Amino acid sequence: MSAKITSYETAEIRGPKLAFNLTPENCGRMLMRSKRLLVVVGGDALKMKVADGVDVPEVAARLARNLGGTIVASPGVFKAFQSVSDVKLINMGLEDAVNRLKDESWKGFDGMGAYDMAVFIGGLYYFQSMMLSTLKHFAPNQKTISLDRFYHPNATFSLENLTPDKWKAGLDAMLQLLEAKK
Amino acid sequence: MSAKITSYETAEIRGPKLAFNLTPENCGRMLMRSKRLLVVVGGDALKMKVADGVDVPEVAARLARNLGGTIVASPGVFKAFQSVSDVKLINMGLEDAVNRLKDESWKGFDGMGAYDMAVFIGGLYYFQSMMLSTLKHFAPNQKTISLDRFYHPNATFSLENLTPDKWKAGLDAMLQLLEAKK
Amino acid sequence: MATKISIKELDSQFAKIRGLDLVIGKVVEAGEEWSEPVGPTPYPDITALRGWDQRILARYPPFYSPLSDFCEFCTYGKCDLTAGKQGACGIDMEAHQGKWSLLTCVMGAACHATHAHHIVEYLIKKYGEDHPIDVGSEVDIEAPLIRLIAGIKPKKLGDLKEVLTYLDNQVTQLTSATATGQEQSPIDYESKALHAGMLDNLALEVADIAQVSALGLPKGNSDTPLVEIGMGAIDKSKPVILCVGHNVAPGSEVINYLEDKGTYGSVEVAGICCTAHDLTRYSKNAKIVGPISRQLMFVRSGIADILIIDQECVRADVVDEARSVGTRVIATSDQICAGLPDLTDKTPDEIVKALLTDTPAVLVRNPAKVGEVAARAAIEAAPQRKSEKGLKDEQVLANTSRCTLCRECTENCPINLDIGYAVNAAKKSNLEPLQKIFQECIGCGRCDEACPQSIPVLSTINAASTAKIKEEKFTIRVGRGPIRDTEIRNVGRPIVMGEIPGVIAFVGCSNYPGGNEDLAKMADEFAKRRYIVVTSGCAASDLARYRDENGQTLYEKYPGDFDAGCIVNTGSCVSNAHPIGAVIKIASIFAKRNLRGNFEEISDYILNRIGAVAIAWGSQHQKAMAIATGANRLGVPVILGPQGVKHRRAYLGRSEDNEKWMVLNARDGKKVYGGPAPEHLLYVAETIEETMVMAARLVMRPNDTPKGRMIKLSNYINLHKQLYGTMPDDVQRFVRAETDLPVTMKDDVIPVLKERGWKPIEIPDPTLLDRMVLRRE
Amino acid sequence: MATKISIKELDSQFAKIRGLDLVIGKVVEAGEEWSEPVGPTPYPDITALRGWDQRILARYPPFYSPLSDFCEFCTYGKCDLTAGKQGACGIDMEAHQGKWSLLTCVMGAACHATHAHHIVEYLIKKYGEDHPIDVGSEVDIEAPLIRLIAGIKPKKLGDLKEVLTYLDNQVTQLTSATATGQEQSPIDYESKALHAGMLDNLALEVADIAQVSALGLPKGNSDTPLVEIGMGAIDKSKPVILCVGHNVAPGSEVINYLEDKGTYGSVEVAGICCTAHDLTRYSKNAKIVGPISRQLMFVRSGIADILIIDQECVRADVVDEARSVGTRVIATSDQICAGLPDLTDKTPDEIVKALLTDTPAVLVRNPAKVGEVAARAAIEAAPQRKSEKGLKDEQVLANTSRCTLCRECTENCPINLDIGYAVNAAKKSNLEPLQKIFQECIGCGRCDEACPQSIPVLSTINAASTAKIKEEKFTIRVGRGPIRDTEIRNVGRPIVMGEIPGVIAFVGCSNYPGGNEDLAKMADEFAKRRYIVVTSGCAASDLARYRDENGQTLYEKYPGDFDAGCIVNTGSCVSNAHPIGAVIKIASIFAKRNLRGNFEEISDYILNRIGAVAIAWGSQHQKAMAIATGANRLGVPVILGPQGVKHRRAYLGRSEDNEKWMVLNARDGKKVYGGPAPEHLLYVAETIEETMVMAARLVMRPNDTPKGRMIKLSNYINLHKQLYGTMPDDVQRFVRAETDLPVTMKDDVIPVLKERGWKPIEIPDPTLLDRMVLRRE
Ligand code: SF4
Ligand code: SF4
Ligand code: SF4
Ligand code: SF4
Ligand code: SF4
Ligand code: SF4
Ligand code: SF4
Ligand code: SF4
Repeated sequence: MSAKITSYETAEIRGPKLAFNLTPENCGRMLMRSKRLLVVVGGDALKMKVADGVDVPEVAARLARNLGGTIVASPGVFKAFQSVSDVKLINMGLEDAVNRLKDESWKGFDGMGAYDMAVFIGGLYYFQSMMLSTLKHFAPNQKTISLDRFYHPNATFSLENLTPDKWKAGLDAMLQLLEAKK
Repeated sequence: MSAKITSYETAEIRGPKLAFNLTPENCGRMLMRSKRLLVVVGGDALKMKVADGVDVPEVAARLARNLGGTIVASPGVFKAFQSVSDVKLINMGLEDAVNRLKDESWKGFDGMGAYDMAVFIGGLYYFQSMMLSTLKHFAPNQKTISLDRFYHPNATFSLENLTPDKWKAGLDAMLQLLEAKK
Repeated sequence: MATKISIKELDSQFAKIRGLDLVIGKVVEAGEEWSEPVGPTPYPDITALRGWDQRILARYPPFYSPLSDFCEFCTYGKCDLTAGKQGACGIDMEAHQGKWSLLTCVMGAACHATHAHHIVEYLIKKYGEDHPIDVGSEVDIEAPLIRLIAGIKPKKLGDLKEVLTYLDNQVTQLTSATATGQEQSPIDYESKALHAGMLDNLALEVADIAQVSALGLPKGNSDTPLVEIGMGAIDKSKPVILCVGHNVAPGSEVINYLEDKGTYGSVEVAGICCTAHDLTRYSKNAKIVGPISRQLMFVRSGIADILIIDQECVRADVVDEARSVGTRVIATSDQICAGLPDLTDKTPDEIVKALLTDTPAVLVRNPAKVGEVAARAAIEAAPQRKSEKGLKDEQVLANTSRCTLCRECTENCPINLDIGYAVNAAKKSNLEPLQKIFQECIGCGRCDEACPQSIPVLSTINAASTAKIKEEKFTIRVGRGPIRDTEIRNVGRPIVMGEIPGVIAFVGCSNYPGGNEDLAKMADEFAKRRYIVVTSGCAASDLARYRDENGQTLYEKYPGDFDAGCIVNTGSCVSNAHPIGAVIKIASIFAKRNLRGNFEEISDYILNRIGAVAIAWGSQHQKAMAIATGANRLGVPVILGPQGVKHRRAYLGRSEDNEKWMVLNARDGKKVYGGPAPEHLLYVAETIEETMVMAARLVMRPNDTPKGRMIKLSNYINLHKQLYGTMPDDVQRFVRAETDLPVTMKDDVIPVLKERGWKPIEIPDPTLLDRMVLRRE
Repeated sequence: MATKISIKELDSQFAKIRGLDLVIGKVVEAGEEWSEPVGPTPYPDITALRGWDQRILARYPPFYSPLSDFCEFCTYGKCDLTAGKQGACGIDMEAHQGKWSLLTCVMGAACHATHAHHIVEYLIKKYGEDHPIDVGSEVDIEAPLIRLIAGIKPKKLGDLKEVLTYLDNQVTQLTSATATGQEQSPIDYESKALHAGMLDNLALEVADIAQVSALGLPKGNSDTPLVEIGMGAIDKSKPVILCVGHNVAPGSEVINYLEDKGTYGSVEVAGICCTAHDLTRYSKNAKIVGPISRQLMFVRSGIADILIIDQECVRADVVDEARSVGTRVIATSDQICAGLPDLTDKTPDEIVKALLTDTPAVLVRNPAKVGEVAARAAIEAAPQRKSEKGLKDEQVLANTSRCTLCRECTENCPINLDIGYAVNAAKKSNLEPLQKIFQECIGCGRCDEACPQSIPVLSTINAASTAKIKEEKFTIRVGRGPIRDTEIRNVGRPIVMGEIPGVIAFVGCSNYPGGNEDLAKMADEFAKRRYIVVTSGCAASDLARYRDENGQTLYEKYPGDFDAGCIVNTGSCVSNAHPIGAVIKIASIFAKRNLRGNFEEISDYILNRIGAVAIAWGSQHQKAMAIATGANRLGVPVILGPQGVKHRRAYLGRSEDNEKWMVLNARDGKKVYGGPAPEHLLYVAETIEETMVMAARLVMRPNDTPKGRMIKLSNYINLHKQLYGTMPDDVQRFVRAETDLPVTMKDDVIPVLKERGWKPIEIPDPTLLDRMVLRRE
C-alpha cells in the first residue's frame, strides 16, 4: 500500500473518513446532479496556470455557467473573473466562505437555500485541506468535491493525485461532458 | 476507499509507512527466506482459540520448528508450550522482548546474531500495534510480520483484516506450504 | 503558630504604609526548631536533580511507543517523523516522544498542583492559616515529601502556601519546555518529566495532609469503617446527590448542610472517582457508586437528582447526559465551567429556583453555597424523579433489532470487547454475552458513538445487566490517609531485610481490560503471599467490587494495617502521597537518613533497598503517569497494565547487561555487581500473569539480606512456575550465594545455576552516589 | 523604594527568629502614591473575565480546522472524533479543538512567563531588587499591561516578582485545565485560551521593561541606529559568536566581556531570532543574521565559531548540525539542556579547554561565565576554522545527479515549494529554479529528511545561491522598545477619530510562503497609505531583508516614529508588549480611562474605538498564537497568514448577521447597529491580497468619526478595487451616513448603496458593557 493514494503532503494522514476518489468524468456526473452549486476558488488558482497549465478561473467559470453555480473567490484571484458577467460572483476569502458553508442553517449568498455541493479548486494545498477538515467535522452533511490536482482526503469526493497533463485533460473531459449533456 | 483496509481499530490511523498486505501464502514465502527467525507470541494467544478457533501456540510452534526459529512468550501463554521440546523457548514479556529487538547491536537470545525477521502473533491488538510502532520508528531495519487476524499498519508485512474462518484457513495453508517445501 | 505584625498606619520619613499585615509564616516556634540539617537540594529547580536522573536513565533508558507517526504541535507541521525523520523544527521521533512524556506528566502535575491550591485555599478560608497540620498522633513525620523535597516542616495550613508557589513556578517552567524550539534531548525531556512527577507527588501530599488536618479525615487508623460501594448500593428511594471529581469541598459542604438541618439520614450522598473516597473519609454515611468506569453508566441511569461536578476525571459529556435524564447539574470549579451560567453571586433561593425551573445546569463557585443549594434542590426535585428515568430495559433492548453486526462498535472499543457480537446475540434474546461484556466494560461510551444504526450500545449493555447492577453492592474500607510512624517502625526492618517480600501498591484508573476481577485476583494473590498491599483511587474502588469464593470482599478478608498480608486503602488519588511517603519514612525512621532537602540520597536508598512496587493496572489519565513517574524518580518501580502502553513511554533495564547493574559498595567504594534489581523502573505488562511475575521480580533489591532474598526468590520462583510453568530464565542473576536459596528449592535451582555458569558474589552496601561511599580502599 | 526590616535575632516569649529579612515591596513612596482607583479585576483569576470573553465569543465564535481526526491525549485513546463522534472521555471534536487552542496558548504563555522569570531574576541578581523601572523620560505609563491587569504600578525590578508569581499560578491552573476530564465547553476552553493570551502579553511586558530598565536598551527613541542584518553581513574574517534564542543575558555578557577586554571590535557577535534583536538593542555593533528561517542555513554554513543557544525557537537539531561543521556549542538555559554535560561549576579556563578539546558542546547555566568562555573560545577557535566548513558548493551540487524527481521533498515541504523540480533542474546545471526557491524557502530542512536519495536538499538550495547569500546584507532599525507617551498624545486623537486610518502591526515568525517580499510589500503599502506600521520579532527582521526599486530597505525609507507613514521596530517578541501597550495607552492618555485593574472597560474601548490590527503573516510558534489571542481579548483583531490555519482556530464574525453587530449606545443605553466593525477577531487569510483588504476592513470601528470613516473607507474601497477589481460587496455596511463617503468616491458608491437598500444610521457612542451606559432613556 502506498501512502501516495491517500494524500499529497506526506504527513497529511487522515481517516477514518476519507474522500472517495473519483475520476474527472465521475466528478462531472456527480456535479450534474447538483441543484445548488457553490464553486470555491482558492488563492493559488492563478499560479496553477503557470505551474500546471490549467486556467482555474476559466474552469470555475465554465462549471458555474453550465450548472448555474455561484463562484466565490478572494482578491487577486477574483480579478481574473472581471470579464465574466454571466455567472454570480462573490468576493470573499476562503475561511469566511467556509464559515458560512459550515452553518447548516445558512441560506446561501442569495438567501435561496443551502448549497447541495461545494466545489473546491485552486487552493493552497494545506489551507484547502484544513477548510475541508472544518466542513468534514462540523458540517458533515455539506458535500464537498475537490477538483485540485492532489487528492484531498478531507473532501467528500476528490480527484486522485494526478500529473499536470492528466489533470488538465481530465478537467477538459469533465467540462466537455457537462457541456455536452446540457 | 475504505478505512478498513488500513487498520482494525477505527482510530488506528497510521502512515505514511504502512505495512505491506500479504496473503497468508505470501507470508509463508516471505518467512521461508528468513535465516534467523523470532516468533513473538502475545498475551491474547490463548483467547484466540476460543474466539476464532485458531490454536496460536501450535501455529507458533510449527512455524518455529519448520524454520528453526526461537519463540518468546510471556506467562500464561508460555505454559501452552510446556509440551514443546524441539524448539528454543524464551520466557519474557513482549515489551522486554521488543526492547531487545529494537537494539540493532543485539545478538539475539542465543548470542548468535540479530533476527532477520520477527513474527508477531497472538497479541492484544492495541498493545501489539504499539510494539510494532516502536520497531517501525526506532529499528527501521528490523523486519516484522504480523500474522494476526487484523491488519497491523505498523508492521513491515501484515495480513489483512480477515474473518476467523479465513484466518484459520490462511494460516493452515501457510503452514502446509512451509512444511511441504521443507 | 505564626507571628503577625499589623501596621495600621505608618507615616515616616521614608515610607507611608497603610493597613499592612505581615504574617511571618516561617517563624519556628521556640524550643521546637527543626534541627535536621538542610540537604543539598531544598526546593530543587528543574535541573537540580538532573544528575540523579541521568544516573537512573542510563540504567533504565526511555523506551518509546509512538501513538502516531507525526507531530502536530506547531504550524510548521504536521511533520512526518517516521523512522528517524526530523520535523521542521529539527526534532526527531525520540525527542518528540520525550516531549509527550513531559507534557503528560506536566498535565498531571498541574492538575494536582491546582487541586492542592484549591483545597488549601478553601481550608485556609474556612479554618485559617494557623490551623495546625495534624495527621495523627502516631504520625510524627507528617509530610515526608514536603520535608524531602521542599526542605521545610509544615506546621500549619499557611505553611503550605510556599510549597504551592514553588509548584506553580516549576510547573510553568516545565510547561514552557514542551513548546516548540525548547528542550531537545530525550534524556533531558525525561529528566524534566521526572521532575514533573516529583512535583506531582509533592502536590498530592500538600492536598491530602491539608484535608486530613482540617476536615477530620481518618488519621492513619487501620480500622476505618467499611462503607457501601456499588451502583446497587444507592438507595433510590431517597433524594440522591451525586458528586463526581476530585475536590471534596462541595460534597463535604452538602453533608455539613444536611447534618445541620438534621436531614442527612434521609438524603443519599454518593460519589464517583476520588471525590467519592474523600466523602467517605469525611463521613462514613456517604457512599461510593464506583470508579470512573461507572460514571457514564450511573449518570445515564437518572437516579441522581443533583449531580455536582468539581474538577478532574469528569466526563466531558456528563452535563448533557445528566440533563437528558432530568438530573440537575451544579458545576463548582474554575477548571470545569462547562459553558454554564455563573450563579455564584445569586442567593441560594435564587439558585435553587433556577435549578428547578429554567436553568437545570449552573455554575456555582462557592462550596458552602453549593452545599445548601444541592441539598435543597435534591430534596425538592426527588419527588419529580421518575425512578430510572429514560427508557425501560425492554425498550432499550428493542434497539438491538437494528444491529447489522457491522462491528464498528468493537473496532471503536478501546479494549476491543466483542460488543458487536453481544448486541447481535441480544437481538435473538440471548443476553448472556452482553452480561459478560458488562463485567469487562470500562463504560467509556465509544461504542455508542460508533454505531451506524444509532444503537445506544452502552445503555444496551446496562439494560441487559439490570440484575447484575442491583447486585453491585459491596463494601470498601474507608481511606485511612497516612501510614503511621509506628507501623513503619514495625515493618521497616522486615521490609529492608526482605522478610516482608515487598510493598505492592495497586493504584490508577479503572480502564483495564479483563474487568476488576483481574485486579482483585492480583491483590488477593499478593496479600495471601504476605506482601503489604496498598491501594487508592479507582483501583481501591474496583478492588471492592469483587467477592471471593466465600462471598467476602477483599476489604472484609484482609485487615487494613500497613503490614504483611493486609490491604490498606489510603483513599483518593491524592492519598497516593502516603504509600510514597511510607517508603520515604522507612529510610528516615528505620534507616535514620536525613530527609530534609536530601532527595538523591533518599531515592538512592529506596532504589537499592526498599522492595516497593506499584501496579497501575489501569492508568488512563495523565495524572496516573505523573504519579508513576514521580515514584520512579524516588526509586520505586511501576508496572502499568496494557492500556498504559499508550502513555508512550517505559523505563526499561536490560537484565543481561551486567555493566548496567554495577553499584558502588558504600563500604569500600568499589564497583560491584548488584544484579538487575529492580530490573525496570516503568514496565508495561500485557497480561496479569506477566504483571504478577514482574512484580515479584521487581521487589528484589541489591541490599536484600540472604533471608530476605530467600523469601523474595521463593515467591518469584513459585509464581514463575505457577504462571509460566518453568524455572525463570534469569534466576541465576538473583542468587548471590547459596544462602539466598529457599531450602525447598535448592535441589531444583542448584543444577540450573551450574548449567548457567553461575558464580557467587558478595552482597554489597549498594549505592549509586559517589558521596555515599564511606571509605575508599 | 522598598522598606527593609532586618531582624538578626529575636528571642521573645512567642517566637524565635533568626536572620529574617522582611522586604516590604509594595510600600508606596510618600507623596507619590498611585491615586488611580482600583478597577474591578486586579490580578483576575481564570474566570474573572469570563463574562467579557463570552460577550466577544458570542460575536466572534471560534472556527475550528482540525489538523487530525483523532485525539491521542490519554490512554483511553486514540479516539476517532470525526464529524461529531465523542471520545472515550466524552469530549467531541469541537471541545477537543478548544483544548488544543488552550494548550497552544498556554505553551506560549508559559514560554514568556518563564522567559520573564529568567531575565528578571538575572537582572535582580546583577542590579538588585531596587533597580528602578525606567523605560524612558517620555514614558510615564511605564507598564500599561501591568497596570491594567495586575493593578499595580511597578517602580523597581523587585516589584515585578509578584506579577511573576501571579503568572505562574495562572499558567499552572490553565495547564491543569488541558488535562483529560477537565474543562468541557469550547467556549470555556476559549475563555481560558484568551486568559492565557492575556497572561502571555503581561509576561512580555514584564520581560521587556525589566531589560529596557536595567540593560540600557533604547527607551522609546524613534531614531535608533540602523544596524546590519543578513547572512552576508557577517564578517567571516573575525571570530564569530552566534546567539540563537530569546534571552539576551548570555549574549550581552559576551559583549560585556569583549568590551572589558577591548576586543569587541575584532569579534563578530551576531544573533538569530529574538536574541538577535535584543543584542542590537544592547549594542549597535551586534549584528542580526536573520529570522528563524536563517537558523539552519547559517549554522550549516559553519561560519560561527561558537554557537550560544538560550531558550525558545532553537532548532532541535542545532547542536548536531553545529558539531558536524565544527562549531562549538554552549547551551545556557534550564529550558534547553540538550543532553549536554553541565559545566556550570567549572572555571572558565576549564570550560574553554573542554570546548576546544574533547567536549565541543556544553551546558553552562551562568550568563557571565558564558560571556567569558564564549569570547575566549571563539578567539582561540577561529584560526582553526576552515572558512565555510564542510563541502564546497560544487561538491554539494554534484549530489543532485542522484535526483530521481520523485518529489518526496516537495510533498514534505510545509509550503510545498517545487523543490524536486528545482533539484532536478540543477542536475542539468540550471540553478535558477533553486535560486528562486531560496527566496521563498523557510529553511526548515524537512526536504532533507524526505529525500530517499539522501540529497541534502537545503544545502543544495544554499550552494546554488551563494551569490544571493553574499548579497543578503541589509539594514534594520534597532528595536526601540516602548512607544512614548508624547507620541500617544500626538496620535491618540487622529487614531480614535480615524484620521490616521489605523495601526498595523507586522508580527510573528518567518514561516510564510511567498518569502519575505510578500511581507515587505504589505508593510510598504500600508506605510505609503499613512497607516502607523509597527513590527517586531522575526517579522521585523524579514522586513529588513528587502530593497525597493531604489535599493532602499523599508527602514531606510520610512522614519521610525509611532506616527502615520512610519515604520516602528519595537524589537524582539517580548517587545510586542509595546504596540499592545500603545493601544492601552491611547485609552488612558487620550481618553483618560482608568487603567488600574480595569480590563473590561479598556478592552471595550479598544474594540469599539481604536483601529489597530496585527498581521502575523507567519505564526509558527505557540507563542505567536498566545500573543495574538491576548491581543484579541483586548479587542485587537489579528490576521494570520495561511500557515496560521494550522493553529486550528479562528474567531470569526458574520458581517450579515445584524443582531451580532448591535452595540449599546452609551449615551442612552439603547441597542443600536454598529456595523461589522471589526468584522473578525482572528482571521486566517490565504493570500497577501486578501490580507491587505482584510486589514483595511478590520481597522474600522463603530466609533469612527465621519472624517475618520471616510479615510478608512477610502483606503478600503481603493484597496478592494485594486486587488479584487470591484467595489466591496459589503460597502453599505460601513457607511453610516453620506458624510462617511470620500468625496471622490461618492458617484461610485451612492448608486451601489441605493441598489442595496442602504439606509443611514446614527453613529453611536459604542460599548458592549452595560455598566458603561451613562444614562438610560
Ligand atoms: S513541533 Fe516540530 S515536529 Fe512538531 S509540527 Fe512543529 S515543526 Fe513539526
Ligand atoms: S462502553 Fe464498554 S463496550 Fe463500549 S466501547 Fe467502552 S469499554 Fe467498549
Ligand atoms: S456498531 Fe451497531 S450495528 Fe454495528 S455491530 Fe455494533 S451494535 Fe451492531
Ligand atoms: S484513579 Fe484515574 S480515573 Fe480514577 S479518579 Fe484518579 S485519575 Fe481519575
Ligand atoms: S482525552 Fe478523550 S478523546 Fe482524547 S484520547 Fe483520551 S478519551 Fe480519547
Ligand atoms: S527547507 Fe525550504 S524547500 Fe526544504 S522543506 Fe523547508 S521550506 Fe521547503
Ligand atoms: S526527494 Fe530527492 S530524489 Fe526526490 S525529487 Fe526531491 S531531491 Fe530529487
Ligand atoms: S517571531 Fe516566531 S520564530 Fe521568530 S523568534 Fe519569535 S516566536 Fe520564534
